[in-house]
Amino acid sequence: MRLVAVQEQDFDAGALLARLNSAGTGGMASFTGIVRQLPGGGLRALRLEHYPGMTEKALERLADEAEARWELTGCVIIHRVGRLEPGQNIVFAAASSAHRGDALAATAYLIDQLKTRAPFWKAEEMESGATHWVEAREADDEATAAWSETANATNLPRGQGRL
Amino acid sequence: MRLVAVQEQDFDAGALLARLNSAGTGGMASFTGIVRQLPGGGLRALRLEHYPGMTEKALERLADEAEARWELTGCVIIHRVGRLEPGQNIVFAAASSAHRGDALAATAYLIDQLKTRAPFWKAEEMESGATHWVEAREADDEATAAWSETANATNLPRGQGRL
Amino acid sequence: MRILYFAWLRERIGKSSEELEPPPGVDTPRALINWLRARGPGYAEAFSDEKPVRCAIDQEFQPLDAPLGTPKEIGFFPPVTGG
Amino acid sequence: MRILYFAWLRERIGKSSEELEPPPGVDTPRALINWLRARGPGYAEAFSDEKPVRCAIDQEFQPLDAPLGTPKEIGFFPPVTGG
Repeated sequence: MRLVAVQEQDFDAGALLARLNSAGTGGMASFTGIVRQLPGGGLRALRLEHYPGMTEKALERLADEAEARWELTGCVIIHRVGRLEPGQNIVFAAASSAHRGDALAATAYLIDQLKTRAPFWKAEEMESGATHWVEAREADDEATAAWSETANATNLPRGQGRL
Repeated sequence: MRLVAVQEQDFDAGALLARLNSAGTGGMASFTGIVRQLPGGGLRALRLEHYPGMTEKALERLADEAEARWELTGCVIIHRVGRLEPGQNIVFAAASSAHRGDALAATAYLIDQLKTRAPFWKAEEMESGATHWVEAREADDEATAAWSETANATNLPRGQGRL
Repeated sequence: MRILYFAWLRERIGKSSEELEPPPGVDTPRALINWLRARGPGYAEAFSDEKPVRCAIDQEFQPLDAPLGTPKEIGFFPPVTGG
Repeated sequence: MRILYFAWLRERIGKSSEELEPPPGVDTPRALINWLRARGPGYAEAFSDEKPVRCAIDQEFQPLDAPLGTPKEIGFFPPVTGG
């Protein structure tokens, strides 16, 4: 079971997990990313832009890689675009497997890789009316790179805990 | 936000994730364990027994440990007991955090520790009418132990990928 | 003290719990197992091999050679298989 | 070829895509940037610093010094910030 989508509308994590389960499995791991208010407040919304066509290809490739690396029965990546307010869903990544470690590792892989290898850009729309583009985080590049250090392994990279 | 429960009734993963989100967070990771059919088939149901009182204490302690080890905004552990057929939910573990790595690592920790540190026992009820108790898996002990090797770290242990 | 049995220990012994007062000298879970074993064939069968037997004293996992103390309850069971 | 601009590159250039035929000799994305920079103040501002500029040739990420070839499309954008 494979489901990859870029969409404006919200997703239903429970329904997506139910679809993964219906493919027959032992366990499902998921990660849901949510628009976070800034530490000092003042964020009205994020605006998410992407490269149509390339994005879908990039996400399908991440799903291919996860399926090659772990024994999965299913794999889901949903990324929203458009205007999203604090508390709203941005991204959902999930994987199912007979082995819980595979499901958890594949989910962590999908979200780490997506951060640096899928063409999305976020702008912050502030309550003040100002808008600025979010800068890429070095920690995200490091999280992506940590997986290549274990290129032929199925382990979770060390250092995951704080990225 | 903390929710720990041992119950016969099913849980709703989507509703649980919505409750975690309402506590305010950047991301939520979850693991859902499902009754798996045996490789050769023939499983009619699992019967799950537990040690009332001790189980709840053990699960609360795991939640305490996860909250001490990672920066979490919420933590959920739900474990079902009673008679569960293949495809039905057994267990749900989830954690939310401003940091995706924390949410993912805490979720992996909860499910790994729960396997060996919470007093649940599974019996397999076969279509033939026979019933046998499931034996503990060495891999589960290793997964639990792998976390103590990184006792003061917040990393995911190596080897997670195949356990 | 209240003694609880789970999973196949419960099935072999034929009850899930009972109130018993073991004699002085029964000062570890292992000694308690030895004393229980003499109470009947169900007990003897349940405890014929101690290797797969685990215990909890007042709802905390303990090794079979831990000091028994004067607990309110002690549980005997096989290795756990939840999740 | 079709050239696409995203995020603040799109905003500074004032369009999201255009069809252009760069002259022979423009054989890398970096050379294309140099050629685009001369097309007007919006381009000059967007490409004033190449360091934060990334590109994709026919929807595959490529370094700025990759051979350009004869792609159907090339996209310019800042480092990605999805997830």
